[in-house]
Amino acid sequence: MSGVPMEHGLVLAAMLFALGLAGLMFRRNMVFILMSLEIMLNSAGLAFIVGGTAWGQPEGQAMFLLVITLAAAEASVGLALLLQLNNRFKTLDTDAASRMRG
Amino acid sequence: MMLVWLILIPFIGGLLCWQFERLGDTAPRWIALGTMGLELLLTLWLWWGGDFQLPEIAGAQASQWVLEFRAPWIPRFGIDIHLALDGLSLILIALTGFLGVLAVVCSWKEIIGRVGFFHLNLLWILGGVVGVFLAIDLFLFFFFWELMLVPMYFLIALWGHSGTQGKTRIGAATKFFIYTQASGLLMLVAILGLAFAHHAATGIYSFSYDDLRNAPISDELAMWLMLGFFIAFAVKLPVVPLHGWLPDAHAQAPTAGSVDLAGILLKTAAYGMLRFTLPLFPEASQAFAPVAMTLGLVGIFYGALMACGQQDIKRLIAYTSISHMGFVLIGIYAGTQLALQGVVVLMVAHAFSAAGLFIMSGQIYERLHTRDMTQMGGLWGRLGSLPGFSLCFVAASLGMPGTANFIGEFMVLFGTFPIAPWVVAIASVGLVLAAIYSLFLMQRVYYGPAKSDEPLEGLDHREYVMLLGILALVLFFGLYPQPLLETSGAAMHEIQRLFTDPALTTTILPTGAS
Amino acid sequence: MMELSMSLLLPLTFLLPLAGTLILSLSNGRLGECASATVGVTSMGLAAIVTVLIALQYIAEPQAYGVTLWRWISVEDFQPSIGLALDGLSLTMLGIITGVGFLIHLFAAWYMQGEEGITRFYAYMNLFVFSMVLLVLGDNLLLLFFGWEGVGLCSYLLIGYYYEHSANGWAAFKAFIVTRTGDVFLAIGMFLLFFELGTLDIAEILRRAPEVWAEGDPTVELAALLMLGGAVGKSAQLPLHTWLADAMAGPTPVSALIHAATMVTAGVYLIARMNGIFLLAPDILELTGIIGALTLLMAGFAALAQTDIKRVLAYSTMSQIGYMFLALGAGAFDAAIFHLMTHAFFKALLFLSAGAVIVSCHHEQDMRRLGGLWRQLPLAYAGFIVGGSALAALPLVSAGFYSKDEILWQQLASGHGGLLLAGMVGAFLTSLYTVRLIILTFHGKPKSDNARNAEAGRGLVHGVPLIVLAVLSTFLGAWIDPPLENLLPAPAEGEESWHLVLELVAAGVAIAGIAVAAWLYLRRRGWLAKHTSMGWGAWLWTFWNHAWGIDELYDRVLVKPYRGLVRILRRDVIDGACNLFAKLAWLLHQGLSRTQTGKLRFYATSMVAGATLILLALALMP
Amino acid sequence: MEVAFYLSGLVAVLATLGVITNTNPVHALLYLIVSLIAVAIVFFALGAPFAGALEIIVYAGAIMVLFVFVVMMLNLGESVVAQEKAWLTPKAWLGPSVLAAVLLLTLIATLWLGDIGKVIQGDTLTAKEVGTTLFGPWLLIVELAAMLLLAALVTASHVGRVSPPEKPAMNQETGARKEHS
Repeated sequence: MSGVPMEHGLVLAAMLFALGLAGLMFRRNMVFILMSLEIMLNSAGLAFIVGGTAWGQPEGQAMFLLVITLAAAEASVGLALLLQLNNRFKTLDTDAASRMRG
Repeated sequence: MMLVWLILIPFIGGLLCWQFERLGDTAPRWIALGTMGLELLLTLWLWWGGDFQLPEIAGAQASQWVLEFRAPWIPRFGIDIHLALDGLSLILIALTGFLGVLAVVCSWKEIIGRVGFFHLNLLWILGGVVGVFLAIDLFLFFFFWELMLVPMYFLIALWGHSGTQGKTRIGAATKFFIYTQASGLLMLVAILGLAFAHHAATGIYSFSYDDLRNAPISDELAMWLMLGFFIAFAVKLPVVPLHGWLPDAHAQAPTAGSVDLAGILLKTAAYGMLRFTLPLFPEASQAFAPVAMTLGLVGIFYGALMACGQQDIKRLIAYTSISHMGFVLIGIYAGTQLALQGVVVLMVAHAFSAAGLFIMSGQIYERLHTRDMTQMGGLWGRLGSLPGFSLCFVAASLGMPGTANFIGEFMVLFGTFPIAPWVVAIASVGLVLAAIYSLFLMQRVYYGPAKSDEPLEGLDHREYVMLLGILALVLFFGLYPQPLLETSGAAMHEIQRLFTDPALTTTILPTGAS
Repeated sequence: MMELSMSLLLPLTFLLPLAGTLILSLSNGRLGECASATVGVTSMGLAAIVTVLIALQYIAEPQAYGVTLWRWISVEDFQPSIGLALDGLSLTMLGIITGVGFLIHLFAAWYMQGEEGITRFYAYMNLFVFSMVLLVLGDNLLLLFFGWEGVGLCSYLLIGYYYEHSANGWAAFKAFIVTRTGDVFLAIGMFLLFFELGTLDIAEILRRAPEVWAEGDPTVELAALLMLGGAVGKSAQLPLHTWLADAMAGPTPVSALIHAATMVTAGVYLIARMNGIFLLAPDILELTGIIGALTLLMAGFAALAQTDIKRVLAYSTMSQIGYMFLALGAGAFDAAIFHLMTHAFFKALLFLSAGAVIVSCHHEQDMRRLGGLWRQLPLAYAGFIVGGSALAALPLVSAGFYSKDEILWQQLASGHGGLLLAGMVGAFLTSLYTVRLIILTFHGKPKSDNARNAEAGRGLVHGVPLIVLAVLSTFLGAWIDPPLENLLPAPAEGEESWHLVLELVAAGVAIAGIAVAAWLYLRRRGWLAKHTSMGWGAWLWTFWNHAWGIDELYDRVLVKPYRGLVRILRRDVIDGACNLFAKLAWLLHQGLSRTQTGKLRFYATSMVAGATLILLALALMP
Repeated sequence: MEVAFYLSGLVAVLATLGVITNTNPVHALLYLIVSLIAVAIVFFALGAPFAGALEIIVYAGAIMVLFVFVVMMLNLGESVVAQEKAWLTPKAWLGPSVLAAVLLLTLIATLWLGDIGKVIQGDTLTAKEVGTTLFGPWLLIVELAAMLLLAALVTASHVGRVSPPEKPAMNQETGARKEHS
């Protein structure tokens, strides 16, 4: 078996990223938006790993570690905001908080 | 060193007036009057002392300046405080001094609120204008050019009258500022373009007039740079498409503001053309002359047509100055010695007649508290000797012989005839229109049935002396304009020699008698 | 010594009226009615005396005198100076201006009694005489133009003297604008002459012109045409004549001085003075004759159908100046100036008598309400009779006969048959309307109480001018032959026998005219009234009353479009165009602010769209 | 090694699809966890055991548990499902999905055209090497990552504090707004 060509890995990451992106765009519920965000972050991590292993460099995985820390930090702050959103606007719909209209 | 003092006096005077406001309202007025009086005396003393005959045997580059002052400012870019005085700038500085005195005297009773700050603004405008007339370094010229706008903005915005038909004075002041600022930036681009072109050719940065004058630039670039300068001066002149700011600024400005605005600020534009646009880009200006003359003609007719349709007296006078400046534009781009001398006389004459008319409208406003001509009418017998004076100024504005306007206009027309006979023929039809709008003013304000016969007080001593002074000057230069002609003769010859340099073969216009 | 005194006397002629004006205007209101009248009249009197002294000296040794006061402007070769030149022609004009002017000023003292603003009146009158003297004595065209415009301004001020009624103001406005259009033609002519000949000095121009141009050269034709335009504007000839009738809104002495004796003759003086140029342009001279003929016929018919005394006299002035243009057209410059002089006398007399009638009848000017005044106002009646006879060129006894006959003879001598015929018809019309004027005003029954209790003016100030002018209007006036020897080009010669025949024919026409008019207006007034009130007669009468409708034509063709244009542009259309940029910026702002919806998803989508676009661009970039 | 890769890749994509299209938040969450685990398997397949472990422990374990807590705390019951159905109109998801598809195509196109030609043989990169790089040249970055986590901790604790119901901030606003209008 000749191994997995790098493009396939990257294509997989791209597909995951695109799906996360689509999820982010057409969802109004804050929870789903955060989930899609996680997916996108994860696909980015995947891309790093594929790159790292393809070139045989450990930096890929080191970078993945950072992606994970970022994802963790982002998720926690996101969820905290979600709680506030729910508390103030009594709903999880992001469109409700649109007082910054032009 | 004298030139630096000429600029500093108004600035210092302005600061003094501002500080002495605490001593009550009259102190700043006397200080302002004293400052401008000193400035005028200094200039007249210079005029008396200096001889203005250009040494005819100007061999190499005999310095054409009568007085010069040079001090390094930003050596890195070759910018230095380079002030120089010649016949043309001397006349205009004397004019600035005189109109400064007039502006202070005519706003003696009119300005009551924040008198100190008003006089600060007034004197700083005059300081900026004197700076413009003296600066020979292009960067310094631009510096003063921008400096004189800001106080004018405050003058209109803070002490202006309420607007007619809803145009507020803030709107007018902002419009004035945007127009002049935008065009000023165009000029800055042109100056920098010129400096860089010079640097590219000679490797040294320099903004001085003489270096940039013989900077080798391609014709096509010269045309663009010339346009940059021309548009900046065309806005201030004002030339018709870009004239929108003048009527609004005049209608809302206080009398002193209008006197300054019409008297001097318009002349800075004409001075700029004579000093910078023509000598710096002779071939481009030559090629541009037919367009400029057509713009002048459009200005004359459009100004006249607009003036006849106005209700507000100050707007009418504003449009008349647009029409007069059309003649100036034609004279400048005719390029003959006679036309250029005519331009100088016309500038001075228009300054006096416009100042006179504005002071008159200010005095009518003080008595009738309105500028709307439909409410005036039949004022002839009710205002003492003011109608007599305004008749003389109206005669001056329609170019009645015996007044300096006639001398200026006819010298311009005589000078332009060899260059462009058709332009002169059409421009002289403008003389009829000048008669129409001037007599319109007399007809609507002074003749006709009196609206009410409650007595209005005549001219008090201050106003009488002021108007008599202006009238005397208008008539003196109308009958004996020789002092003006001799002083500006050398400067104009310099410009005329450049403009119709025999070396320039590609002249579009058949330059007949020089 | 003679030279010195002349160089002193000449400037005095215009300095005196100027001094009068300055005194009156700077006194602003402190001078009473009588004081200002005395100042005004004495300044004119002194000027008249100075003119007499100058005349005596000139007759002693008739040669051209010149004095240059100072160089007005000197730029390269443009060197006009304030210089006065006296020769026979300008002496004659000077004599008329100061002589007749003085008499009119005297009469005005009586006429303007009780009017407010007498100081202003005399200040303007003196200023007018000052400008007219400068016009006549100026040795270069620029100074002539100075006087030319000054005269126009003063006529504006004096016509608009009664400024309370805005109609008078607008009449003055119209007069100034129409004359100003004429001045513009003159100005362009001056530019052309200076450009071609390099000088503005009149003597110099006349000397250089033949060298530079051959006869009939298009440039000299153009210059002559432009100067003719200026003359036509000022002398109220056909194209630019509409202002003279309305100029009667001013006080009558003003009409006498300005619109009879002096200003309107400025055009004739200009053409006579620049005869050298006109001789080089023969068909322009021809055109002058034709304009004169057309104007005299048009004005003659118009005068027949006027009801206001002063308008009749205004149209008669227009037609008499038409005669002068006729003379100039035939190259008879002497005859034109001679007629100018006699016309000044009898027309001033007629206007002053009219003034006397108007004041006596409490400012009643309409002939339909006057009548039967010859018993109450004997002096005015005498003035009208003598003036009218001179105007109608009553043979042998009146001055008008000699001068008009000379003009008609010159037409015959120079072979202008058509113009001669026009002159004859004109003469007939003139006598017709003159007799009509006298009969309607003085004979028949007084038709209004104003006319009934008219009290005659008394006092020397009222009487002397009328008597002096009456004397000058008779054959005694014709004896004063103006000192024009070998100054102006010689007129054409015809054999003497024809001259005698022409004189008889002209006399016959005049007498016939008078007889027909007397018969019509004394006997057949009913027939006349019937005919002018129905059908084509009424239409013709109103057509002539409105001076052939030219004024309405100008109004519709020029004035209305101008006012329309002004109204369209009132709101500063071009400035509006510049304001469009401001509106554009505002619209852009409006559009962009709509993109801030506040919805998170919208922002996310726009970000993604942006990213995709960039990626696409990168991918597709070659 | 390839089979594991392709298989788990497929599972990951399907699970993500499930996440996006699902209306019930809890089901979506579970799909998400499945997707994360599938990705972890991919990591193992590619020979990055350390990353795979991390993924499972931190990502799937900690973050997803966090999500579950929050979803449970807000007890998003059936009402949310109904609401989601209402919001998921075709008009809502058609536009974004087209956009995402275009983005995907461009990415794939650029990948496909670029001839990278690298092939992953599957030889593992041990945690030791990753550790040496982490605490070797990347020491500073690791410290920063720690700082980031600390900051996130502080923010989350402050922002997440649900203020007691009796003084809800909302009517203060509405009160304030009443005066304004």
